[in-house]
Amino acid sequence: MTTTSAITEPETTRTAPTSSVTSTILSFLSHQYLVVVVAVAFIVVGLIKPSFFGAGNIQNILFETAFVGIAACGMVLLITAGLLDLSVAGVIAVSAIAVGTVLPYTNIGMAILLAVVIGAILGLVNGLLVTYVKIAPFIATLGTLYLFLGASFIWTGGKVVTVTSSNFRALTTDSIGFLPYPFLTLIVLAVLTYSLLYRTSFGRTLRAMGSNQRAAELAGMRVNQSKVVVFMVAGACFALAGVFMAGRLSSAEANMATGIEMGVIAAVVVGGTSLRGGRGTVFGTVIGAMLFAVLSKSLNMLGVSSYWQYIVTGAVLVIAVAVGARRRSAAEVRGAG
Amino acid sequence: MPAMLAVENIVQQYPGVRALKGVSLALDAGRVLALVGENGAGKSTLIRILAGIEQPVEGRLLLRGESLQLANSAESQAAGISVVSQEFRLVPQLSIADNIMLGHELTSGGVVRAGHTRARVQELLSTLGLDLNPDRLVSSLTTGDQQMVEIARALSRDFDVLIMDEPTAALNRAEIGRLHGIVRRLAAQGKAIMYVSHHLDEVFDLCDEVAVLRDGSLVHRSETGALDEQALVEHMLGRKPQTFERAVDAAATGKDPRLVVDGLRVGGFDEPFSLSVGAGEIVGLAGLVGSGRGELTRALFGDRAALAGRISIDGVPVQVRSVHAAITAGIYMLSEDRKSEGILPHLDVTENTMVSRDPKSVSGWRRLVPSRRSERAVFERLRGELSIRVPHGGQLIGNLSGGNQQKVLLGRALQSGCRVLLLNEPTRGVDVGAKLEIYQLIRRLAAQGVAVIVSSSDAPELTAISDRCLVYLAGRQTAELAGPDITEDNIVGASVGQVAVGGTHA
Amino acid sequence: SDEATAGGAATEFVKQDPLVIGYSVYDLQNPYWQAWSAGVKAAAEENGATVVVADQKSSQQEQVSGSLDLINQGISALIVTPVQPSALPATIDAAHDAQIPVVIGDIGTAGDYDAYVLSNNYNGGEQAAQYLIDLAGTSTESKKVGVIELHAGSVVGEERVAGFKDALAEDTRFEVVASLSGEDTVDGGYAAAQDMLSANPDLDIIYAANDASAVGAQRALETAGKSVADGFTLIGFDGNDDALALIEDGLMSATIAQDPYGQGEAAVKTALALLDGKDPEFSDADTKTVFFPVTVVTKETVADFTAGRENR
Amino acid sequence: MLDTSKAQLDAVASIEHEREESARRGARAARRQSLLQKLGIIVPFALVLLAGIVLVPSFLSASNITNMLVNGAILAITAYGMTMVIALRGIDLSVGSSQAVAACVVAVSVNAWGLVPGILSGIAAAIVLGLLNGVIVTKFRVPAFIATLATLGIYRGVALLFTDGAPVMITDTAFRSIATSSLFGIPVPFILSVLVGAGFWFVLEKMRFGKHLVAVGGSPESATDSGINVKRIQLIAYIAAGATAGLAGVLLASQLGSVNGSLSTGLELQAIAVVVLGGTSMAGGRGNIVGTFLASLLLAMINAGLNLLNVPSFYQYIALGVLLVFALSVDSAQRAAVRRVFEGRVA
Ligand SMILES: Nc1ncnc2c1ncn2[C@@H]1O[C@H](COP(=O)(O)OP(=O)(O)OP(=O)(O)O)[C@@H](O)[C@H]1O
Ligand SMILES: Nc1ncnc2c1ncn2[C@@H]1O[C@H](COP(=O)(O)OP(=O)(O)OP(=O)(O)O)[C@@H](O)[C@H]1O
Ligand SMILES: O[C@@H]1[C@@H](O)[C@H](O)OC[C@H]1O
Ligand SMILES: [Mg+2]
Ligand SMILES: [Mg+2]
Repeated sequence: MTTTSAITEPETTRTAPTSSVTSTILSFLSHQYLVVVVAVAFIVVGLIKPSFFGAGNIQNILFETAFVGIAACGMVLLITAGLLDLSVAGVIAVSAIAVGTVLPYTNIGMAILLAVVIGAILGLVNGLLVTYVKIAPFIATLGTLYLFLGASFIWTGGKVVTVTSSNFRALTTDSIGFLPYPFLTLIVLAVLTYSLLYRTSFGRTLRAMGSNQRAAELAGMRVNQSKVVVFMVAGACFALAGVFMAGRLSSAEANMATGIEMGVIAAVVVGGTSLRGGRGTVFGTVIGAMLFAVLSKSLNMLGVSSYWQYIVTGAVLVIAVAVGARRRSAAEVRGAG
Repeated sequence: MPAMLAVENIVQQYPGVRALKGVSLALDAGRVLALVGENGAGKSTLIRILAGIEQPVEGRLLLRGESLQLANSAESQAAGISVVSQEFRLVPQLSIADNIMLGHELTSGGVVRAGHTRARVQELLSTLGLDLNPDRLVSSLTTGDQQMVEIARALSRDFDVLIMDEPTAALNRAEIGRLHGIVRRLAAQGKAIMYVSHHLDEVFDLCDEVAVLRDGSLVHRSETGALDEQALVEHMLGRKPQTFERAVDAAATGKDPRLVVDGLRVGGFDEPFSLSVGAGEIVGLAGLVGSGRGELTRALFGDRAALAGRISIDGVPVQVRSVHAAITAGIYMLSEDRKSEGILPHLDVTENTMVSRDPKSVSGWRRLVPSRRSERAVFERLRGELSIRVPHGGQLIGNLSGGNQQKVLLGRALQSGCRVLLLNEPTRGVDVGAKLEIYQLIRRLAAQGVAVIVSSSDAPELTAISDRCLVYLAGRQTAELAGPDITEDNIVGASVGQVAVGGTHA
Repeated sequence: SDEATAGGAATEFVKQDPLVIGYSVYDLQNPYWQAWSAGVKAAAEENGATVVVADQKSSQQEQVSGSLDLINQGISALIVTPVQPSALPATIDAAHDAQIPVVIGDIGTAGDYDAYVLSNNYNGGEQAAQYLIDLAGTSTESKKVGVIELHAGSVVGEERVAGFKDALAEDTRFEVVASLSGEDTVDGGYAAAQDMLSANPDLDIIYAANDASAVGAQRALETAGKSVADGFTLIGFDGNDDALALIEDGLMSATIAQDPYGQGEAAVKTALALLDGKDPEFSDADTKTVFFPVTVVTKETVADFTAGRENR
Repeated sequence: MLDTSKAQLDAVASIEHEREESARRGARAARRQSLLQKLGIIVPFALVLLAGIVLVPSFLSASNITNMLVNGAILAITAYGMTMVIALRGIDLSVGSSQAVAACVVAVSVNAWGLVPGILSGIAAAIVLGLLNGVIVTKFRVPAFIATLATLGIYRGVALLFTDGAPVMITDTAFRSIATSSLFGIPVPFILSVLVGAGFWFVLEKMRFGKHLVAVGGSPESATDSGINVKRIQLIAYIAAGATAGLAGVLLASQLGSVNGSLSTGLELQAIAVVVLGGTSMAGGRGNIVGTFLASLLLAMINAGLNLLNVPSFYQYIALGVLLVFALSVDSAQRAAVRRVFEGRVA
């Protein structure tokens, strides 16, 4: 406060930094909160069932985290921009089948590249439908989900494409220490996603249009263009997840990821990103993915019976978020409709 | 007898901001109290507390001497307090009638009585001089009309205390006159009224008393008669205001035309628009609701389809099929609708100012990956120039006071590096001190050769800054005023259809 | 599969104490698989072993990671009923690294498995067709047939339909006029049958690839005013209790009964044999298969069949 | 300076004229708004209907018409509640599971206590589940998406535990005939869906609750500041969603005569789809019951049509996808056209 601050007593200027620090700490904690939940769950289960701490199980958890997490990196961009994509399972199937089909003829690099390109192209389809045909993302991508699945079934004639290349399987399922490659990939991807969202003007456009599309347009931002691009980026992420899943299943087929979209969106939302757009937490998303993985592994390791697993999973979810919601409620955004 | 409504030692604290530092104030029945102060002084905060929207961290409320707890706005309304808030609380998807009666619908057995409601609303609207169809969706109203509906909404309840937060910010002179009439009548009926405005003439014209907030503290209170505008401004700013004399830039008007609009037809208006603005010239657009000022600027900015006509900049014809096309052609527009077409609530103030930043002003890859340091620096500069009151550049814009939000958006426009700048209601809700600084900035920008169009319902504003002033009436240009002819009376006269005879009027 | 035998021979299995058997099951929402795991539990109990179950919930991911969960908690033997057979190899390798034998239960196989308890789905389809042919006897009148498939991409579903269609193709009296997916569920079967009947009001026969969809189809017949009593033929697949009840009441013609419970028992016995280095008594040694026949159950045979089930 | 000068008097006098001008334009804009909202689904609906009649053999057969009406009706009833929830910016992912619970409870209790108590307890169960959703959303401030995603799992588990995973046959023939019988040749479920739909329409369009619901969905801040009890509105909407899912569950149970814990898996996507197809915006503030009703019938027509044509399941995926996209692209095309007309350009 320059001109006016001449007459304001310094108080405002003093309180500003200190309390803004506390507020940032608060909001930081409210995000960390989920980490605490995951950590506690992990330790408690481990104490009850020591084999839970075994490298095998930890890897198992990290694998699951990676598949959902990698896809969720794409999804968090979309949701931040006020968009949504339900066609995840379709994109994964098509691109994984593509990998499986071409692997015998090309090297792994090319195969993976192809998958990612295909993912981007399918994303392009979604983007065009939403942006220029102006179909609500929910319906447009629900439609393309069916389209892509149908395409996969027809392509494979409903048969399975087995992934024989042991190198490919190694590349997609091996680990450094107890950290599987897909998980390391997730870490890298998450960092990239964060930078894209908060360091680039593209990311700024995404957050702006998620926050107030009308205002973003009038500010001269390339809203339409960015919509299409973000769908393509997301498609590429889904495809990458598909590549790793194909490796783990050593096969690819239309049903390989059915229903995954809910898990992916859930990871994003549980991570603290609002479906209303404007803001996205990438770190939270990764933690969200991890929460679900830890949860499902815990229930199996504790031998919780199938039907009760449905109930416990839901209950834990509600409780975890409910407690978090109380803390976060302060950090609501004013003027956001 | 005790005051109708009183607050004692009210303190309100937001993260990073102490908005109210122990304010005590009383409203008496039958009197109109003006509450004035710089942007961010704490006026709306105090009002949000009286409306039950926020609860203070300290202090207490007294209604007729009885202490009063307000947990939510329902309780405030029940206590007989009715509020016109600065940011409209309208629901775009509902009709005018539904919005006005929202929360106190006329029903029988839960069913809304459409007939009664329409009649009731119709009557309210006509006292405000509005003949809008009550069934119209609010989303289709201009800002001006929305402001009137927001006012009608406050009047539709029965109340003892009426609190109006900048009710006239979006109104033109005729509407203001009518509103004042109503306020006087209500005061005569013994209502206690608090009236917030940055138009000091209103304060002296309408209000019995004036209270001045500065940086969260009450620094002055007296009968309006007891002081003059000069003194009042000094109380508000805590210093002498620098004066802004209108330097009629003879050169500017002479300069060759930068923007030329020829026969631009806009849907809903029978006559096409034609005008030309010279480089470095500031042209004002005046007119009542429905004048088409809004549509004209939107059409020039590619936001509303132009059905026919030519636009050229520096002699080069330009197609403005989209907003982006307009911007690449060197045109930029500031919308009059701060909330729904301006602010990006999830972004901090720095980012909000940078979203339209001129790409040419940053080097190659920095356009893709903006430098936070340079952006922070630029924002700090603007914050000084526009005296934006905000604890730090990382503050979310939604947490700023209305006027400060307006300043941020203006800063955004200044960053656009455009050749033609279209400003709709540029100083809506901005305090007197900052207003002058903003006029200086606009002038400086013009001096750099930018062609500026200022569309405003605030006649004094137009007289203050425009080199030339075009007055519209239902899409027809009724007058072109220049130099000494640019007077409030001429503007108002022409905007209701009398051709101005020189400067000699009333 | 000869490389399977080799690998199988190479691995040394260890029987831990306490003796725990892991069962990774397709989906416990389905009565068929409930019966399967009931069989597994019963047989384990007899042999002083305990069972831990991981439900794949019809998810291929869960199949892999659920199986690993079992391996990761020190089981002695693993039984897997895979949603996706092709996804088995990785699991099997992991098990073998931990010296755990892997028995595949139904559906299909891949990789270096140690035993396969097979319910012959293709043959089941053939038997359904044969049942129709026998039923028709010498009559020459042609019959319209509707087929209700399992969900798109279901391995067993395709075998059951293929076996049925192939066998029926030879007899010119039968014409398959409709073939729709019943999504393995009652409501799916209902919708499919509903629409078949609207499209072909003169339909004579419906063959449903599992009992859930058959039960739905039966209800659709009722609604369309048709019934087995006056000459319509409705065949299911699985031998679930509710289907058997319908057959008893004469509302359904027949079901191709599998023996999920028995398969579960057999899977455990085989696993234990492998652990003890005894002969698993394969029906077919090269493919390491314990072969499980399927039988046609009709109104005539249903009583004995259910009785047979009770006595265990 | 704001003395009532001549100019101002004139201003006040001649302002009426300006108002007419602007009112004219505004009224036109208002018409455009509502037209765009209502029109939505009708055109694709008509097109698909026409295609069905022309291309699909026995599309108009009595049995097929009945099937489409009944299946459409059952989906529509579920979707009514969903329409309300989405209109106030919420979502209910648990409808499928709630419906399963309701269906199972109905089955068991009809067998135990007979028709009426059975039906009542079934719907009651669903209402409780809806209430629980509402409480989690309003009291514990859990985002609707997560809250109902969680209860989607919980309720599914409850349904499976309640039936022990086994199918439940319904013996009561009176109950079994509800969904299959008709009044004056019109299937009972369809009549029900029309009545319930009319009820929801009335509440949304004509009652205070409806206005408040739109306010909460359209602008929560405004709603709260207007003294509306937002949480109460939300609670009621989630209860309604549970109730309609339950009612549909009862009809489903009656239709199938046999139920199990896995019933209606994945129903949430279908329900949301028809709501959005019907023109209710997921951004909240706009609920279109008529649209939901038509969209449900549209989906029923599509599914039946594809089956009647005996389209193999692989290709049904493609066809369904194309038709969904097509339906809404027609919608947006017509929006564009209408907009052009109003902006004075040639359509
Ligand atoms: N939710 C909030 N979080 C943080 N700071 C806030 C919040 N609301 C208001 N403020 C700060 O409190 C101060 C007072 O704001 P207020 O809106 O009362 O000012 P005002 O007097 O109404 O200004 P104007 O004339 O521009 O409307 C401002 O500095 C503003 O930034
Ligand atoms: N996009 C639109 N949709 C619906 N109605 C509109 C639209 N644009 C303008 N109108 C109507 O046309 C009338 C004139 O609008 P215009 O923008 O010209 O007013 P204005 O001169 O800008 O007044 P204000 O100063 O209040 O903004 C308004 O009353 C409004 O109701
Ligand atoms: O019969 C079983 C069927 O019911 C299930 O859906 O898939 C596996 C089959 O063995
Ligand atoms: Mg204010
Ligand atoms: Mg305007």
